[in-house]
Amino acid sequence: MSRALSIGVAAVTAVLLGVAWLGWIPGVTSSTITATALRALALMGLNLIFGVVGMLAFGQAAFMALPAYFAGIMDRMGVPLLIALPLALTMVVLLARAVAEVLVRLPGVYLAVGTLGFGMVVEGLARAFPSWTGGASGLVFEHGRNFGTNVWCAIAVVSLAFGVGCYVWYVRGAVWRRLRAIRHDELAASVLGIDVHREKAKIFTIGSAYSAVGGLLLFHYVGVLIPEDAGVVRSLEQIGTLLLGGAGFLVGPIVGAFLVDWFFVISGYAARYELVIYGATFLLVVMYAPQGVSGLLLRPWKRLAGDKAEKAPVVEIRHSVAAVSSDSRVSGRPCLLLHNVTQSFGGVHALVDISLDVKAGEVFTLVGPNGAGKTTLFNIVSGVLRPTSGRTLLDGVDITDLPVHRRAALIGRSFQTPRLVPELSVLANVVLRVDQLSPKLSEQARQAIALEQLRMFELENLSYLSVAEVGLGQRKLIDIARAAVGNPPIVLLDEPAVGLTSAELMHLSEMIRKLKRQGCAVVIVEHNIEFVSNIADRGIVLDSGREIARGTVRDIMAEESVKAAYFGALS
Amino acid sequence: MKIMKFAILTLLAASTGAAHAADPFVVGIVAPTTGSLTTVGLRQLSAVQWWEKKVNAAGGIVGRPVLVVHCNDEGSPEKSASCVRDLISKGSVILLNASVTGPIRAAMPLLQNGPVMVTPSPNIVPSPASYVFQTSPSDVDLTKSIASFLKQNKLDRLAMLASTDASGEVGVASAAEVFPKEGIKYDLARIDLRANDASIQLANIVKPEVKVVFSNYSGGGAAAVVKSYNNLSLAQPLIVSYANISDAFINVIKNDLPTRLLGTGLKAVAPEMLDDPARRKHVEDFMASYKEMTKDNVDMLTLLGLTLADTADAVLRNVKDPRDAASVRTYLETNPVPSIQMLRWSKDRHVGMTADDVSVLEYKKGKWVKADPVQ
Amino acid sequence: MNPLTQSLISGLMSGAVYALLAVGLVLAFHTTRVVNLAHGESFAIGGLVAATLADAGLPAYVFAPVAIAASVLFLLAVERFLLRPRRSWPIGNLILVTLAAAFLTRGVLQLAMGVDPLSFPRMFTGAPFRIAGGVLPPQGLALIVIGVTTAVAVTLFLLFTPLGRKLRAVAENPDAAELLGVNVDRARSLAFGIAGALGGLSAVLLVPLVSVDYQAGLGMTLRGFIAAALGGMAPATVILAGLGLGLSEALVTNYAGALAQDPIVFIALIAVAVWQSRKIAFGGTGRA
Amino acid sequence: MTLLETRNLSGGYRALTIFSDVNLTIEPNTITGILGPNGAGKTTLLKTLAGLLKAQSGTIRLDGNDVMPLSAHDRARHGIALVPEGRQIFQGLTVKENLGIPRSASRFSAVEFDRRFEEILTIFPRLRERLGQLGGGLSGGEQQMLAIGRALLLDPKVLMLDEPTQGLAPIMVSQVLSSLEALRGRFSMLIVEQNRDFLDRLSNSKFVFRGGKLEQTT
Repeated sequence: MSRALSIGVAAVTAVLLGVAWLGWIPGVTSSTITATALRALALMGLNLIFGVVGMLAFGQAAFMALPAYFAGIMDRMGVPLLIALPLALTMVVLLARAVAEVLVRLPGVYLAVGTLGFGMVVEGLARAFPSWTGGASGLVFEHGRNFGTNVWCAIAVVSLAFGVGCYVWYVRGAVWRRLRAIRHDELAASVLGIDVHREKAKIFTIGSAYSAVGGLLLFHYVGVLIPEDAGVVRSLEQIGTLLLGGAGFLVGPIVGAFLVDWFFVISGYAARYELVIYGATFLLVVMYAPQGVSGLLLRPWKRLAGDKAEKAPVVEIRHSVAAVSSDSRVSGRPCLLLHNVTQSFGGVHALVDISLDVKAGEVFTLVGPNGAGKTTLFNIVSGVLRPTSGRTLLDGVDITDLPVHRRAALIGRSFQTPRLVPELSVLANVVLRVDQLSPKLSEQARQAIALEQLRMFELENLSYLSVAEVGLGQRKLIDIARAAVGNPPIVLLDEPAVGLTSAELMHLSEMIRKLKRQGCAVVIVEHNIEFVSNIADRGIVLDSGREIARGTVRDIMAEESVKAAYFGALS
Repeated sequence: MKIMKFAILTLLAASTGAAHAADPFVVGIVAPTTGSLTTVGLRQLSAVQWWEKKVNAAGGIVGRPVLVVHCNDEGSPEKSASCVRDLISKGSVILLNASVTGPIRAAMPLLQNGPVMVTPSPNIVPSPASYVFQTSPSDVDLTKSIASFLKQNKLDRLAMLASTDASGEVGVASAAEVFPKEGIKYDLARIDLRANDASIQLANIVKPEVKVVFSNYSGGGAAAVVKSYNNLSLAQPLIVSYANISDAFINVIKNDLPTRLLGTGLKAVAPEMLDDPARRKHVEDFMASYKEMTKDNVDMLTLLGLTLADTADAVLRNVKDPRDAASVRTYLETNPVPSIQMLRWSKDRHVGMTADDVSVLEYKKGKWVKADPVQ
Repeated sequence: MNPLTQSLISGLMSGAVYALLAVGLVLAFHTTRVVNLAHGESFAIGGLVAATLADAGLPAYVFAPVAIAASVLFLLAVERFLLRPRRSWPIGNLILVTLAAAFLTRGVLQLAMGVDPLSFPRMFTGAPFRIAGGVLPPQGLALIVIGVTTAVAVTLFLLFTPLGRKLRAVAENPDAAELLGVNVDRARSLAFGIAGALGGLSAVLLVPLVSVDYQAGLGMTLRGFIAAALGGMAPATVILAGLGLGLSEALVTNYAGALAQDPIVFIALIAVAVWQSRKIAFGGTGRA
Repeated sequence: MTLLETRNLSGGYRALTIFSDVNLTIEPNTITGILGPNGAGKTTLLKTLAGLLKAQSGTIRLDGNDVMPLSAHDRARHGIALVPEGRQIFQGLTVKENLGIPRSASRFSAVEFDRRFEEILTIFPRLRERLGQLGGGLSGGEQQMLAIGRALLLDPKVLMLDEPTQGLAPIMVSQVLSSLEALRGRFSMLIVEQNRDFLDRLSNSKFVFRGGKLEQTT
């Protein structure tokens, strides 16, 4: 978000708050503001976890209730408030980190079940130990009564403002790009060098910290906490509130919390009809405003603001990506070595005893019919798969056990269908990889490097377009340019020529030659034989996971076994 | 003096523009009308609304109409607190709280300076220093009535089932307080609110030597207990709790009635048990008028709702300035309020009824009457 | 009485209901990719309709089919009017549409049916069966037998009939199925119709043993969802998952008490979810 | 008589028009090829003809009858079959189950269907070896054969193939080519390809897609 925009938002918020505090909005009093602000603060956590990263967390209410329970228990044990509150928060954050460690690896529905289960456990424990937690009758907090309505209102608004400030400060630039990438495509993100699980665990922890702070304050303000407050129904209500406000938007939690609180006050007379009105409103929102009320409100604004915020001035490049520098490379030195690699999936052999040696500065091709094991081999080299047996060496170092994201600096990989993040600009998609390679550089420097990369591959005129505006062929070239950021020792290209026009094919050949000159070893999987014969130096032919030929491209094309398995009668 | 007072009042009224002579008395009521406690909230709310209509039809109280403002707390403490704040800001002179334990407890701290809040929940037992008054007897009193019923029948053994919610929890505590003192041995099992079946619990606690079973489960799920009772073909009399003395509950279990269905209830549920003819008439009039107005039968919860309305009625009629919370409190602490039974509060006790107001009743031929002895 | 036997009986009864709900949920999930959060409302509708008709004096052979038909109509309407016009939407948004539908349904049921819990007479009456110290009422036996049989029958239908094969094809690739002459809309209606029938059936079988009110739906959706997720969203395994969930709840209640049920059962559930997801995470990233 | 005819057909996604004013005439038992780079609108045209996408304007006639009101599955029943890009095999169904999907929509009678089923297995013997295997376990070439075989069981009047050689090894390309050649003359085909050689060997008439317009070439 640009500075002007943040100032604008802050000003509008201040005016709205003032108007609300003065009681000019029917049904809104300072206590409404307090409750709304605290609830919005807690909701910001869910917004990070679910709205921004897309993790289905069904147990955030538990993270709101837990710190209040911890603080309440400590209070009963006589721990002073000023020690109990921070200690309770610390405990919850540590617990959230531990929960994240277990649950964040779970895919979609299982994460939902896991977090839902966590909420049920917390609710159940709160019920099961009434002597500590107040049980089903509720835990009473006395301390909150020491503050008057206006003091509480101030505490709530300041906390929320602080929460928003932290969010704006943290979720921008590299972090924003990373989170978008994870949300869109976890595999592509990890190949770019993002430690997806660690990032998700971090966001889960930070989000839960938001929930914890909001909950701790909210329950002290309310004065009573009952086990249901930790349960799944409350968690679902939170998701509903966030969606109403607009998931993924900075103001989504605030808008949602306000609308729900306000609706609750003004519908006081509706009695029996309340549920119907609520259900109908909710249905209308999800059907006709799937981006929530924030989406509706911000739509015209977004069109005005466009994506211009990203067009930062280009600074002169004094930095280069902190990967292996190309001068130290000697062409022809062995670079990638595979020793007797075998991969089997539940007894089915995808690769059998494959050994490879790819030298720096050469283009090496993997040839073979579909299902021969070429993509499996790519997955082993890039670390997506761990081979059943055999070793992978890169520049003499054994990387067999290195996770995907830690190989990313050494290995660039493009995909058969380019895996760019559609919500980001072309430039931002490239910066995404620079972020991982050179996290210490400034945002401007990273943008400059990415721009230089696009310029080198003659794609700079696309930089500020959104991915959706770029043709399929160009997307492939961008994906390849991105994979080659920082001249990694190895670049893996999966069917780069498929779907390219002849002009784009020429462009591609030029790109590959450039990579070669820079000392990268380029490994290509490709069916376009004409293209491969022109560009590749050596190769290996696979059939059903076994090597049937190797050598220079010319030699292997001529081999009889290859003809039979691959070319058939056509050649 | 009188003129002075009138002048001041008029001035006040003119300056605030709020207390015009025909302005209504605002009576706030918190009642869950959605969520899992809807049954509890709606019945009590309905009784209070019956009172509102009746009073206003008769020209209001001292010429002023009564305006009952309802706020739905959905059974959540957080919403209950906002409800109470909202109702206070709307100028409620007295608050009625027909919700349950947690939400009521969340509302209480907001009443440091009044207004008075009246609640029928037996689980609150408010501090005498507070502005909170409880109309019904406490859960301990209800448990005592069971103990004395057992003693009358020369029994010293009980099987008890309690849910995992707040009333179950309070019930377990009351049982631990009352039964050992009275020399009654009891086997206890808890049942989850979502349970489809209580036969595991019953199998664990109902032994041949146990002659009476008590289910302290107060929600709609209590039907599962009665039905499991039937599934296991148990023959012992079953005592159900306070909140289950209702047509709605009987309607759910009508196909599975146990051999003998008993329940702890206020004597007013069976008006013939009331000694005071004025109370009996009050209850019977209410039953008839309420049925005429709503087509519904009166049950325990509606009667408890009436205790709220009667308290508000007494305050509005007898306290000179009901907006003065302190004088309302003093009035309630010093004057008994005639309702379905007499509500007697004092400076030391904000609980309006005692164990003597409760009796074990029996469901016979479509009516709740005094329970017969157990062999 | 033998508490262990009784817990097994009780667990099987709950388990049969979970299995029925889970199979319906999975069926709808497979044909539309949508976890239908309004699924449990079919239970509430079936139960409330049956109770109302029974109260009006209608016999079981009338109210049971009508109640099931009401549940079927409800889910058909959800598919036809809420999901079908939005089939190009992202799945997440569609799930929320079903959640909103669940809320609205609850509100409508509250107005139409009142807030009091209702029930109706058992269809299977007579002396309860006594087995190894446990007691099983005929209605409970019917619940277990009919419930499990129906769930298994639906699974077999999916696996071994041409129509089931078409449903699976639609589940996997609706466009390709459409190109081969399969009416995808009709297939989805069929799936939702069956799901509704299973929801209504579980209500007709279970409610006489307990009660039902306007807000019973959400709880039923959750239970079905948990069983379905535990079973890996595959019809055959969710039946086992449902029965397992019911049995473990009952056994924990028996040996550790009702207060321990949620903590213990859900910790076990998290463990199973982690274990279940292992193979999926591996297979999932294995495909590049 | 003309089999399939479009008049001023335009199509695309929502507000976006991908191709416009396409006039295409397909005679019975001929093979028509359409060449064109990616993104030219070839796939969109085939999807529009098959009914997966709604046409924005213009008409489509099959045997002189307007097919515009028909949904995709109805068009499939009337003989317009599309083998989509990327094969779109049902990976979780066995080969046999995959081939059984068109059964009730097929224009063949039940007896005839079984006979044709056998014939498909003769044309693509590799499928016979894999009848019990899951579709997902097949190689790319085998999947292409399965996709074509499936569509043939509809008894198409016109078989549309979207990039049938994409991602296939040369040996597979030639196998697909020879099986299609063997089918020549039984029904019409409309093939969209980037592989010019492939089209040269098969088609009677060829078109090129440029900038959303269709032009005849030689």
